[in-house]
Amino acid sequence: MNISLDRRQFIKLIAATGAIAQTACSRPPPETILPYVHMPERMLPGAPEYYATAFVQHGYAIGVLIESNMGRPIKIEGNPHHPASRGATNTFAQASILQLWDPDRSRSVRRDGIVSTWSEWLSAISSISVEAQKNRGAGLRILTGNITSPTLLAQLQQLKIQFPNLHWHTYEPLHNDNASAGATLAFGKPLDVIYRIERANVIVTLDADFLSHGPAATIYAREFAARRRPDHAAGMNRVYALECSPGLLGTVADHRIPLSPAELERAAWQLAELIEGNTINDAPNWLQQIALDLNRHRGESLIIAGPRLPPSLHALAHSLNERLNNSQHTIQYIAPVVPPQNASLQELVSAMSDGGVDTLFILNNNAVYQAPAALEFSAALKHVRCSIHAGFYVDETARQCQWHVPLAHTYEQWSDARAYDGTATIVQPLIAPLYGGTSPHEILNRLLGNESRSAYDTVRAYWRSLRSENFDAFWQSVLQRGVIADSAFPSQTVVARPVEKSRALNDASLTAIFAADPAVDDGEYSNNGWLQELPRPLSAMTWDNAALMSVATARRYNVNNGDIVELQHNGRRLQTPVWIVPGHADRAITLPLGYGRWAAGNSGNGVGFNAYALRPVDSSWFIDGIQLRKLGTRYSFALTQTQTDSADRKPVLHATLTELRAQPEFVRIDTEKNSGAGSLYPEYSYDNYKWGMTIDLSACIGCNACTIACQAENNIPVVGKNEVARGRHMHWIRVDHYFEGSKEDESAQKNPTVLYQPVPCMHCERAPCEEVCPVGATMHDSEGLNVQVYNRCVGTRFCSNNCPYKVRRFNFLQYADRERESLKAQRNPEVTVRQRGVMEKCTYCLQRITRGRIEAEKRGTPLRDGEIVTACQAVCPTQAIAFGNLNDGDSAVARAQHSSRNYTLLEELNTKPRTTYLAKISNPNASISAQLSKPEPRDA
Amino acid sequence: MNSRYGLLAEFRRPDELMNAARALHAAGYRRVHAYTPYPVEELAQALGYRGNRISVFAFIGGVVGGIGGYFLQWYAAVVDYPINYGGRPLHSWPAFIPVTFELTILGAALFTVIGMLVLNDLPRLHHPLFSVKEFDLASRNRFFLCVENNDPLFDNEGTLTALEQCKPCAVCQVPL
Amino acid sequence: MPQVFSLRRVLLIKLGSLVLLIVVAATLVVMHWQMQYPNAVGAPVRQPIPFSHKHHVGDDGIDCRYCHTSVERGSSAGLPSTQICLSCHSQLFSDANIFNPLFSSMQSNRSVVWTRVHDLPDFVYFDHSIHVAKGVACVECHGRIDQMPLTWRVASLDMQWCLDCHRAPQPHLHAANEIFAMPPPAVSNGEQLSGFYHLRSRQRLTDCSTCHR
Amino acid sequence: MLEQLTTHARDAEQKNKRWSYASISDHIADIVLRKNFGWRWWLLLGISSAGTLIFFGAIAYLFSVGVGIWGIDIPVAWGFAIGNFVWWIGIGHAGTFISAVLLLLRQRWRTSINRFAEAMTLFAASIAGLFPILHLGRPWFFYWLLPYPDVMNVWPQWRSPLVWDFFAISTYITVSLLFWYVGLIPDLATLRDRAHGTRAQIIYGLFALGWRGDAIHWARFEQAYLLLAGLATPLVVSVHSIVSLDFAIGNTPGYHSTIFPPYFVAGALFSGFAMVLTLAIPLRHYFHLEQFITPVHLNNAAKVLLATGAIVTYGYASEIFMAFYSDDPYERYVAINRATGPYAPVYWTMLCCNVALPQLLWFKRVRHSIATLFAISLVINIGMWLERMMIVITSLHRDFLPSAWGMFWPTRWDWIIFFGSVALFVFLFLMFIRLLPAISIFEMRQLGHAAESSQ
Repeated sequence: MNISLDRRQFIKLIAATGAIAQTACSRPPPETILPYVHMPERMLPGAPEYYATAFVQHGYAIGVLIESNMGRPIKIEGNPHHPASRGATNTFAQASILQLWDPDRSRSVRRDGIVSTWSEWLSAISSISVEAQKNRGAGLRILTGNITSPTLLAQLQQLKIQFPNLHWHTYEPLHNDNASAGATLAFGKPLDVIYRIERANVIVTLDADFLSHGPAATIYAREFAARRRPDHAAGMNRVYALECSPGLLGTVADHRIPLSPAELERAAWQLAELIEGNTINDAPNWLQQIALDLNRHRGESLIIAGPRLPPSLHALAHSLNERLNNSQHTIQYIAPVVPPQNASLQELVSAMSDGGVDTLFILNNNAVYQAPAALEFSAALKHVRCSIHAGFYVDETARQCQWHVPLAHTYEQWSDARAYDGTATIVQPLIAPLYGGTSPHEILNRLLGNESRSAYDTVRAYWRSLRSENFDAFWQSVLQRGVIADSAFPSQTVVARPVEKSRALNDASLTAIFAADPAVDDGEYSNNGWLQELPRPLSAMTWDNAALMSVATARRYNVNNGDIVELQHNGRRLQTPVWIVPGHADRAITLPLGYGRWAAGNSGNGVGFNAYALRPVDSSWFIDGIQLRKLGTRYSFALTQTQTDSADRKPVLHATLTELRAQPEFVRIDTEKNSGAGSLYPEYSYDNYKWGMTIDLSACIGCNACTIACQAENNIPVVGKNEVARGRHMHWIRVDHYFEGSKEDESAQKNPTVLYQPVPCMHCERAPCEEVCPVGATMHDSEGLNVQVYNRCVGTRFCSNNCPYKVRRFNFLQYADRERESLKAQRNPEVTVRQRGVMEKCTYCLQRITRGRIEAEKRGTPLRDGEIVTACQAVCPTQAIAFGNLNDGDSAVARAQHSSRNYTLLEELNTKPRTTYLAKISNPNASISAQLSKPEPRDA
Repeated sequence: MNSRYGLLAEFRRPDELMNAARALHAAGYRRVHAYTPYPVEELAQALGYRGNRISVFAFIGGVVGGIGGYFLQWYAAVVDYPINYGGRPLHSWPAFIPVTFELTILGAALFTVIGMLVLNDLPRLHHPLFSVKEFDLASRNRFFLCVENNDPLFDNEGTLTALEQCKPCAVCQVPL
Repeated sequence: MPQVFSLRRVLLIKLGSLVLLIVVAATLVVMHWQMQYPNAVGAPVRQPIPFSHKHHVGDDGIDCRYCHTSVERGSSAGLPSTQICLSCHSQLFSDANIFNPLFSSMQSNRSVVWTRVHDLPDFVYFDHSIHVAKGVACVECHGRIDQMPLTWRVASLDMQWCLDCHRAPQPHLHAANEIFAMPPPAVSNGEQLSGFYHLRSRQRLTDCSTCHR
Repeated sequence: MLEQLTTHARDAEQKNKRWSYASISDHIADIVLRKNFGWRWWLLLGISSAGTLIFFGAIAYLFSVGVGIWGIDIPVAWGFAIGNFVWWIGIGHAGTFISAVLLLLRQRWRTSINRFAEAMTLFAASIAGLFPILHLGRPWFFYWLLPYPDVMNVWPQWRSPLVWDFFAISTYITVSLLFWYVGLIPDLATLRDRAHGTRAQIIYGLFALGWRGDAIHWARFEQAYLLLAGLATPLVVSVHSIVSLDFAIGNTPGYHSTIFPPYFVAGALFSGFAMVLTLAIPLRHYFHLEQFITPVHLNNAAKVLLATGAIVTYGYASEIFMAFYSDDPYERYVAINRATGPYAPVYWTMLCCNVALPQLLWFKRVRHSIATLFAISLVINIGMWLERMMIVITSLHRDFLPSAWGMFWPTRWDWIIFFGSVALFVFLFLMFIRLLPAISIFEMRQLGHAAESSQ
């Protein structure tokens, strides 16, 4: 490596043994340089380049720009031109870069579990193809997940034409079937819904957390947050969240009503009645108020039904939006982006067990793990003569199949994909496949008999067929822009027919709700250390899932956090630890999917419990009448935040809109007693640049995207569950959450106000950390950055003790992986990889500032506002983070810090932070009491 | 020419030694040394020892340590590499005091001990007196008086009788 | 009692302590040597091809940028690709077998493995382009490269050396058109130049964050 | 109190009168020079050296793996290492206090205990000095705390209390060493002259520097010794004050308090004298030094314990008072949290050990019952250790932002290294009493002479 490292090792040796004389033997070996043989065009060694492509999740695309340094993709940024991104991304997109470099990815073709060769595989598939040509695809079936790729769909279409007897099944554990069924109920045909959140003044959600789930979550979050800012031209929106299982939306909504599924269904129908103007005597006050509010905002309100709800409620939502004259204003309908599926998993399983399947292609799908246990997919799979799995990992399904073929990662292959609104993007490779691997396009090509047609040719050919005239120009532009212009689906004008009332859900003593996990989604990301270590919202839990339940439910079953319980539902059992979430609906428990995997990889194996074990055959979202038994054994979680009570210290200042109007300067009330505290120290002048950051707590939805973006940008190591449990997680920016209301307050426990607060380094001008460092490893630079010099740090940890915000992180052990090559290659070469024993912390992305400054110096003009964007700022879906030069009066951050909502954390300590906060403003309905009383179900 | 270091008289009690010392000093002997198992008050003075140069050493040491220490900090923090640590002034003199103080003490202490050794011209492992058989009692319970050869007044018989008059329990030659 | 320390013993003891001193000193010297660079200042570094800057720069007068293509734009000056070398040497001296590594590289499409002459620790982020843009001539760090038959290091490259210039850059500045001259004429108007290049304050130039991240 | 002490000192001398210079020298010197040292000593030595080996083994492991083997985390980034450091350095205060301050105060009774008290100081301080280095994340760079001209051109950061520590501790160790060694020179001469084997003669002789007991040397010796005492006195006070600043300078609630310096110094003497008793009682019993270390000494030491204990108690009280009087929510919370939080047991045990039990020392009977004294001294040692941990850990684990609150649980390595350091201390002390006179011989002679001439 480098000199100093050897020096360190050398001196370490002395320190360890004290045998000075003996160790003096050899100097560090000389380093080598390997220049290119053929220098690529316009390539600048060491300078990052950005390529537009797409991150594909459940088939849907989010347009991204991937930063590549010396040919190594290292960081994901959102594509500003892409409708599903507009520059932001979600946690999964950020972590996908680690998935690309994951050393556990599949590296070779396998036959019956034994490493085989590509040539063998090719001969195998060609014989399959020949076979299929003969019997026109009889006994040949394909299982995939959602597919939006126009090229792939075209190829499948082609297959069906060539092989009429072929069957194509799709399975998504986090399916949206209810919604499309609901649309069919309402409109007679399946349709996708696009919400115009930013246009809505009143939003009522029925178990719909549109901030965290769905292909448009990122963009919805942005539109939502825009209307959460009191200074928005159209004013603040008001959100009523009726939810069965706590999600991000509920925590930032103005009114949050936890309801069990059955209660929610009843409330929905009652709401319908009330909107009609009928009076219901047993309807709770809040419901009547919501109805009034909705009627008051006809054409500018919005009712959203969540994917878990039965079709009837989706249909109801459609008709209510119709009734409220919202359609085409706040809601639009387009043809389904994922074409209605041909056949379901259940049909496949029955076909397999009848022996009706000779050959099964499983393309990028892990049905063996993700299918409901009740379906007994793997048992049925044994009846298939020839099963072929193509995927990134040798996962559960790969191990059950006869053939496993490694797929190249999305960032290693040519393809295309559509976004939630139909906008298509060309997926282009950033790097040659690290571990070999083919693509679904090529597999289908081989099946179709046109042997060696590459994915690249296939994708190009498809688009050429659409845009023949000057195709190459078109191709260049779409590759550069990352979006295919006006490929979005046109909005359709449809009329929802009214639906007759029906009950789909029945009251139960305990209902289980299946949920997508905020960290590992449906299990696809189980092996991703960044995501596993990302604190789950509302629990700050890492490396685990748990049965989430309300305080009351826990009391009813006399269980506490960490108690292991056994859940039982017609014969199937599941053992899981309990976690209590204040504000969870009573009579319901949430079971996050995606854990308890046994073939995920080193990081993901055996983490958490597998909720698919309880899922019913039709993969429905609710099961009622579940039995819960306390086993008496305990389980310990690894949390990044153990204290959720702010202990009356008011770290998050907040007020309602009316309070703000009455007293714009309200943040001063809490701080005036200490603000302007005098100081004996001289004022240092920062006359060139003066970096600062402001975080708008009204906009923050607690999604943790900033945390993981920072981790990706700054080479922050993963430490594992045990270290997290010891309080040694390394995140430079953490998202604190507080449950407002004391432990005693019953109603507060039932439904507390949740406050989020992202906490990066405050870059205090009077930094307490700097004063106490004995070796001066942390100091201020002339632009006011609180700098941490890793190579000077000796690790006294005094700075952390003296940091009132506790934002410093310490390498207690050698956390950064020094062995595995692929992980080394993934790291950002612009950021030092920290050694064991040094302190680290947020640097305001110093590497980005430096690069920007150097460029500005070279071109001779000062940096413009927005030219330097920190990783957390770039990723934030709600644009809650402003960063820039405080000396530039009209920079975004300077303007933000002049806002009346601007305040500094722990101002009384007079540390003069550069990072400040804008107080959180909510817009509750005055005529609903703060603590909502929820209706007691009739038949409970 | 002379292979003798001096004459050594041995006493049982400190006061006898004291008298002997006073007598010889009065008689004008100047190169007389007394050896005792513990410090006997006034004895050194009786043999003409004056002054307290060690405290001068200590003082110099203290001054060097103190001024040196403060200068070191000032130079490092203000002149050589001025860095803004937590918005504190470069010359934060109150923070410089502890180190200055410690270095003052350190300097003074070191100089004191060094001074003591230098003035006593120690270490001196080899010394003619150690050749005298009984001299090991000097560190136990006997008190010795030695008139050295190179004393101007020294002459064998005269000095011997002078010592005898002090009633030592023994007198012996100290070879070189 | 007999002397415990005969004069001989005393002598031995003195010699002994002297030896002890020497051992300690030696250890320190060894430690210091340990921490040294792999290749010493002024010592030519062995390379797969005995490349002579003296010949290329001194005799032929080839501009630095012809081979070190990214020196003005990128953080790294860039080492010439095999292609660039062959752009001349496919004709010139192409029969000399010292070029075998070059040809085999072109055939096998494998890089020529050169040995580093200037190696900074990984936690130091040096950027060629900004130094060149601010008037620091090649010669300031690389010395009279045009007189080096084999390449060696002229600068210690330790932090002190960097700081010397960052604290008082004026004497090391050169007119924009003389950056790549070998050697550039001596500078008299350093003050003017630092104004011309808009050099930042000494404070800015010696900030830790200027080189470390 | 002083008159009292002197009178006690006088009847101590009454006892000593029966001793002649010769017998004093012989008795003390022979302890060291005798061939066989008895199986108890060997047994203890065996145990302690085993412990010492484990200690160094643990350190090797620590250096090769990292401080992560301890229970420390964020927010509690300091744990046992710093606690042990403060505890040891505290113990290391009694010695110099006894030799220096009591010398200046002309407390003659100090004579028979100062030598081994100084040795204790030296060992404790050195072990203490070890811990700040052990606790570094990258201990092999500890020398960066020193100002020296280097190619990096960077200096220590002088505003950091850790730098002050570095100078304070090293100065303290150096001065204590000088003080101790200077006092030893005449006794080393005695050993040189009384030793039989040539090897012993040479070794003792080397360190005796050829001391001959020249009257003039004695005069300078006494001047130097007095000067050192004068220098050591402010030093003793400064060292633990500076150690206390490691905490008081910080803004952490529970650290940030002006009472710390006096409160720490008192605490140091408290634990120091406790340790003196813990060592003196077995020592006198085992080597039949009852004549030299008399009940009077123990009695006086006990009184010092009582006095310093009172100051420490005042420290606790004032902390609590200030927490509420200052109306600082964070300070107030720390006070409450200490008494009722997860670490409450530590807090209350500490109060029992340091406040409640020592009150027994008001009774003369307790002060004169050797066994009880020994027991109490042990309890106080434990109590003071708990106090250090209480200060270091409970203040950190819940500071300003509740979201960042955490816990500290010691790992087995925390314990191994702590007990290892105790073993090392015992080992060093055993070697000391084996090789050097545990009581200052020449001063005892002098005392005898003084007593004589006082007739």
